[in-house]
Amino acid sequence: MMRKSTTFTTTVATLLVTLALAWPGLSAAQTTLNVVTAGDTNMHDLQRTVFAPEFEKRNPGVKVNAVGSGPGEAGSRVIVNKVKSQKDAGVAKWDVDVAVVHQIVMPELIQQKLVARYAPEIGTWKLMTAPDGRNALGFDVEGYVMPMFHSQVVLAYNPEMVKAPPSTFEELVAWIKSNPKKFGYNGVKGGMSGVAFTTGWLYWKTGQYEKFARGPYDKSIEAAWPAAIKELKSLPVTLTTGNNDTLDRINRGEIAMGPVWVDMLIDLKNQGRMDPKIRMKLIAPGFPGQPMYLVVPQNAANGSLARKYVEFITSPEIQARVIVERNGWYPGIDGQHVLTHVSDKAKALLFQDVPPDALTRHGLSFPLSPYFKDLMTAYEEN
Amino acid sequence: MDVRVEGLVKRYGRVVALDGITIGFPSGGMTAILGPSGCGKTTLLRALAGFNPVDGGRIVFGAEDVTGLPPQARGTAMVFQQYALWPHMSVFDNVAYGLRLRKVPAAEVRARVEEVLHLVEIGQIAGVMQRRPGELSGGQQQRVALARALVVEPRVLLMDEPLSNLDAKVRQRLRAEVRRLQKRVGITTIYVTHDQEEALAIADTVILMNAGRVVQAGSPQDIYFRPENAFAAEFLGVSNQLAGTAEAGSLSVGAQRLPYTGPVRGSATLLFKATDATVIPDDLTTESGQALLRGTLEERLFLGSGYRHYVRIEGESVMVDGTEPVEAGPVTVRVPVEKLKIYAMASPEPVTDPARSTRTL
Amino acid sequence: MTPRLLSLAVAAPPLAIVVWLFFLPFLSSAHLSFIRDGEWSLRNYALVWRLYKLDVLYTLGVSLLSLVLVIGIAALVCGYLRLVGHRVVEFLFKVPLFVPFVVVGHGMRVLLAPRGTLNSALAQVGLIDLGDPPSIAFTWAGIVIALVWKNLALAVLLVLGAYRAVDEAYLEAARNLGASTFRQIKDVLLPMAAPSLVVASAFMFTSMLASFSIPLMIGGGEPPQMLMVDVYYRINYQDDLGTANALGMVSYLFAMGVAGYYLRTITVRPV
Amino acid sequence: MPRPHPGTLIRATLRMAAGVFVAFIIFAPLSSLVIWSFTRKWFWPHPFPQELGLFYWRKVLEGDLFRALQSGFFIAVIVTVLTLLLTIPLAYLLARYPVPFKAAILLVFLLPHAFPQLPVFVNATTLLYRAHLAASVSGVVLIHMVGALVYAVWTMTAVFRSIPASLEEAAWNLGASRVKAFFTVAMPLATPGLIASTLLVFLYSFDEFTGTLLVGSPFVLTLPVYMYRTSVGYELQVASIAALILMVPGLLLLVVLERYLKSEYLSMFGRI
Repeated sequence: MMRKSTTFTTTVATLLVTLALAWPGLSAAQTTLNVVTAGDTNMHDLQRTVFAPEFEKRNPGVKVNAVGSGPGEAGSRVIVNKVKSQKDAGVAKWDVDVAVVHQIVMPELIQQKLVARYAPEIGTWKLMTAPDGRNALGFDVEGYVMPMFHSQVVLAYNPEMVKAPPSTFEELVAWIKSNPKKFGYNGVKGGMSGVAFTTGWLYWKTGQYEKFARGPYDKSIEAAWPAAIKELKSLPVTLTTGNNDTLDRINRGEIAMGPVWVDMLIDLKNQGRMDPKIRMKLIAPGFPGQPMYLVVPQNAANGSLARKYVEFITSPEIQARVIVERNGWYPGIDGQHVLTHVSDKAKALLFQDVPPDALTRHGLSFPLSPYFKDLMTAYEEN
Repeated sequence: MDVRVEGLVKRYGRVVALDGITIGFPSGGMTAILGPSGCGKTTLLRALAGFNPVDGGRIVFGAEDVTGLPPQARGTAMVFQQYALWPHMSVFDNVAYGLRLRKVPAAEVRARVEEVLHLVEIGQIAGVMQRRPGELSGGQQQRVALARALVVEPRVLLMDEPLSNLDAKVRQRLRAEVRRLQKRVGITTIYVTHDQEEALAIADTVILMNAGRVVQAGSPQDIYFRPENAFAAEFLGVSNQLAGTAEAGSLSVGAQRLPYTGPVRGSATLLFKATDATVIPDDLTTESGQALLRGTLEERLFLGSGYRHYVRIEGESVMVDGTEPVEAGPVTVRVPVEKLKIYAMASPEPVTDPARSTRTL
Repeated sequence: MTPRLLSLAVAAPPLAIVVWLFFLPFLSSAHLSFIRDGEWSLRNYALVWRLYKLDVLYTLGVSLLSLVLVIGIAALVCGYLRLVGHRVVEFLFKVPLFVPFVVVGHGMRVLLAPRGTLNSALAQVGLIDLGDPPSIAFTWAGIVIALVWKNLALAVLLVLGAYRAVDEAYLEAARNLGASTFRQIKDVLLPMAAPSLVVASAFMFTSMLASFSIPLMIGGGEPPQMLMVDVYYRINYQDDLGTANALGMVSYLFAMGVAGYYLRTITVRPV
Repeated sequence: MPRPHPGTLIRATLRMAAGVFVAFIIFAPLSSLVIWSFTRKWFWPHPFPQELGLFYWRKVLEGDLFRALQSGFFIAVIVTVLTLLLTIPLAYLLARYPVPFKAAILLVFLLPHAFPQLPVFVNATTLLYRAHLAASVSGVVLIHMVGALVYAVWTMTAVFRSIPASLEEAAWNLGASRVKAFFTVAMPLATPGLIASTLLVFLYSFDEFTGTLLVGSPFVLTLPVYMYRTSVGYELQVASIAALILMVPGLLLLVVLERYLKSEYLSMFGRI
């Protein structure tokens, strides 16, 4: 007569026992290296499927727990909040060991003493020569970061729809006007490729690249922005929702051209998810690019292992084999140490659409962070 | 088991459900608590069972004060209005529940359940026992509920309108059976009902309640023939009510005057049963011992056993039953003086013994 | 332990969780909406007014339009189901109840994108030109369709329940006088079920106003945006809790009116 | 045999058409997911996938999706068990006894229904960070429990209220203690309703998106958040597979239990 309630009670009891047994397994503290990556899924997939297994093989007894914190700077923001909360709570050992973050959060990470000045301690420090390995958006980050790779915003286009790709902003504007809605970018909210496009537009319109990128900060030169932004917004373009959306719409032919990150485009092509005929071009005066930084939180639970992990990723061997050869990205350390390990075929692919000299001339930096913040609001208000 | 309540008070917020009730229930007898809905009769029953803690007074079973005891320690058994048979248990499990709680051995449980089901005359015991209550007819469910209460041999059997959910025919039959069964087992039984006919038929003692108080207690005959106030008279039987004014020597109903020598003065209520009056074609002759009221017969219904006449007297409609039909038109309603009861209006308490006061009219 | 204490002890843990993680955050939301650069000010609200007034109107518009469509369709469909009956259709309408919001967002996006499956299919029949396909996803229409699709199930369930509670005799009376199916819906079912319909509408309106994952996934990149998406971007891309909470307060304000009504109908029944 | 009235045939056809039309409306977005999940290659301007196959299904089963599914399932089970343990006694007391501040308690469990979750959860995340519970399974469980408790208290109170009190009184009356009566009478009768309510809580937690997105990152990943990330990351195949898997528990429930779920429970599912 009490069968139903017995079944119910038994089920609940069984569940409780299962939980009691499973809980420690879930939050077990082994020598686990927590690697948190901001950015799209491809970024943390790289950690999880390529770097982590290799590192585990070389360091027996270590388990790499690679997780993603979400796309775009929102992902970097999550990481900042996470370590900051542990600092505020006075926790001795923080659970983020290595983080891969965007430039924009570096000032906060350093000023709040959330990350360690670890880079000079590792073997690959000498091999890192790029200026944005020492300076991020006008902020001194020397020693706090190692670039994992460099990336660059370029125009991707469908050659069937764009017979003669533009090579300057002037040509681009003319093309947009004669092909309404066929150019797409993601505003400034949905990801950095749109921000980079807007920034490139303002560099072109104001001609003040040096001042914006090198400083010092001077709010008066922003006076030219509203008119430039209004002009940009009056163009017949399609607004997409994010970096990936722009790529997908190019892929699906909904738009013919748009600003994208080189690394993402190449990644998609490698995976067979991007139409192989899509090409890219870096136009004058140029677009900003930025590296992804490897940082080590101040009180990382496994600080020395974290340094070892960064050293591993920034080693010429891994940079050549994974970053350049496998992914087709620009290396994080000095190219001369890397390219010697890279096959000619990969080298050719790397510079197929964007030759090294174009990269030097038109690969720009993002503006100083105060300008950067003002730009976000200015874009929304105008 | 003699049951007594003394000064029992129960409040729900500002509503007083039991207003200091003191009354006894004779041992081994069947007592009906009768009253309109909301009079506090169910509250009293639930207080006896221990479901609702009371706000004052005592409840005594025999020599034991049970006021503070929880329901499971009182040794009462209740038959609920909706039977409250557990739908997830078979009839057997329902009836055996109380015995199992008392750790009665399984074999004995079986024997006693069968015995009690036999006692309540459920018929086809073997078949019925394995069924769920939902598969039984209303009358059968009623018998199971009774069996479930009786099987634990309670000190007091409580029945909360147990027959009100049955159709008229089954109700009539079960009424007789419940009474016979109660006489046979001899358990002190308290029976709540709002049906005056049922109360009169089934009980040894009837307690009439209104507004949280006992209005009148006594044998069914007492209650029926000698109601102590307008409420009691009105509640028992199909009664007619007329407003009047009493003064020394006369009683006026509208424009009509009746001789009156009773003690009531001022506004008064006249009550008489439809069966006690007769209607005759308009007749002005007075008769000793009969009160005569003139009116107009408006309508007549055939009831099978006789006729019911609707007569308008001074703007009020009254009913008068009779075996012969009377034609519409001016008529006189004749009520024997001892059947016409006069109460001071707005006073629930009888002014004097109503039976005597009407006789002196 | 007295029964009062016991019941409070039983109530304490779940209450603590809801108060800690819903009511305190709610209050801190109100508090932070008035804080800018560490001091009290109305600048967050000024910014909301400057940047987001169109978004507020847009959110209200999209929610209202979706609500009207949902209730309108449900009123008719349920009338059909109540009067004529169609087991298959009735079952089908329950499906979206069990499809999570994120899945609806993604499914609709795949279906309604300019080169999504719907347009591909239509192009096959020659109805549209894939060279310049109409876009439903990434516009207000996409959000409305997704919200209607998801909420229709709930609306059908609630409205059908209310219709079923209408006594058959009233309908027979109407039929007896020659009312068509439509007239029976319009003249009998709808007016008699109106109270339940109003409660259902109030409820669905707030949930549409507060919808987050659907507009996040199917909304376009251009302004105006649904309010919750604005809140999310303010926090995740601009780290601006003040403005985000001011936007949140605006959304509470709209919800509050509806909640008041909902509460009244709930508490009128004795609890 | 009399010939059918011509109207009958037309009506039958119309009924069929109505069924097909509604089926199309309901299944169009879902079938697109199925198509995408089996698509290996599909570039514009091809109207159909160029290459179909199980490639992505194999890929996700060894990847993060499986991990997200596992942890999401695990979290949903914990949330369900804890919610049941906390809610059943409370709901029973609320349904049966004059609990002090009853109206206020019920109000606390009602109001969260009416207000937008996102801005509240944003602030709740800050509180969880302060309590050092963010980005942990415990934090996600807690944020899920806010919603789960709100649903469970109301449905379970309704369940207990629907059982006539006299059934338990009959048991007390026959000598059963309150606890004994609860387990032999109230619980068995409440079980169907409690099961419905339990499934609701499980599905709520399994499908929860907003709270998990805010609180779980970066260490706790559940299927809805994973699906969202892959969807905005334009991994359409992976997202579609995740979406299909995400639908399985709900649809299973609908098909198996449709007849038993009363509309008041069903209506709760729509609010997830």
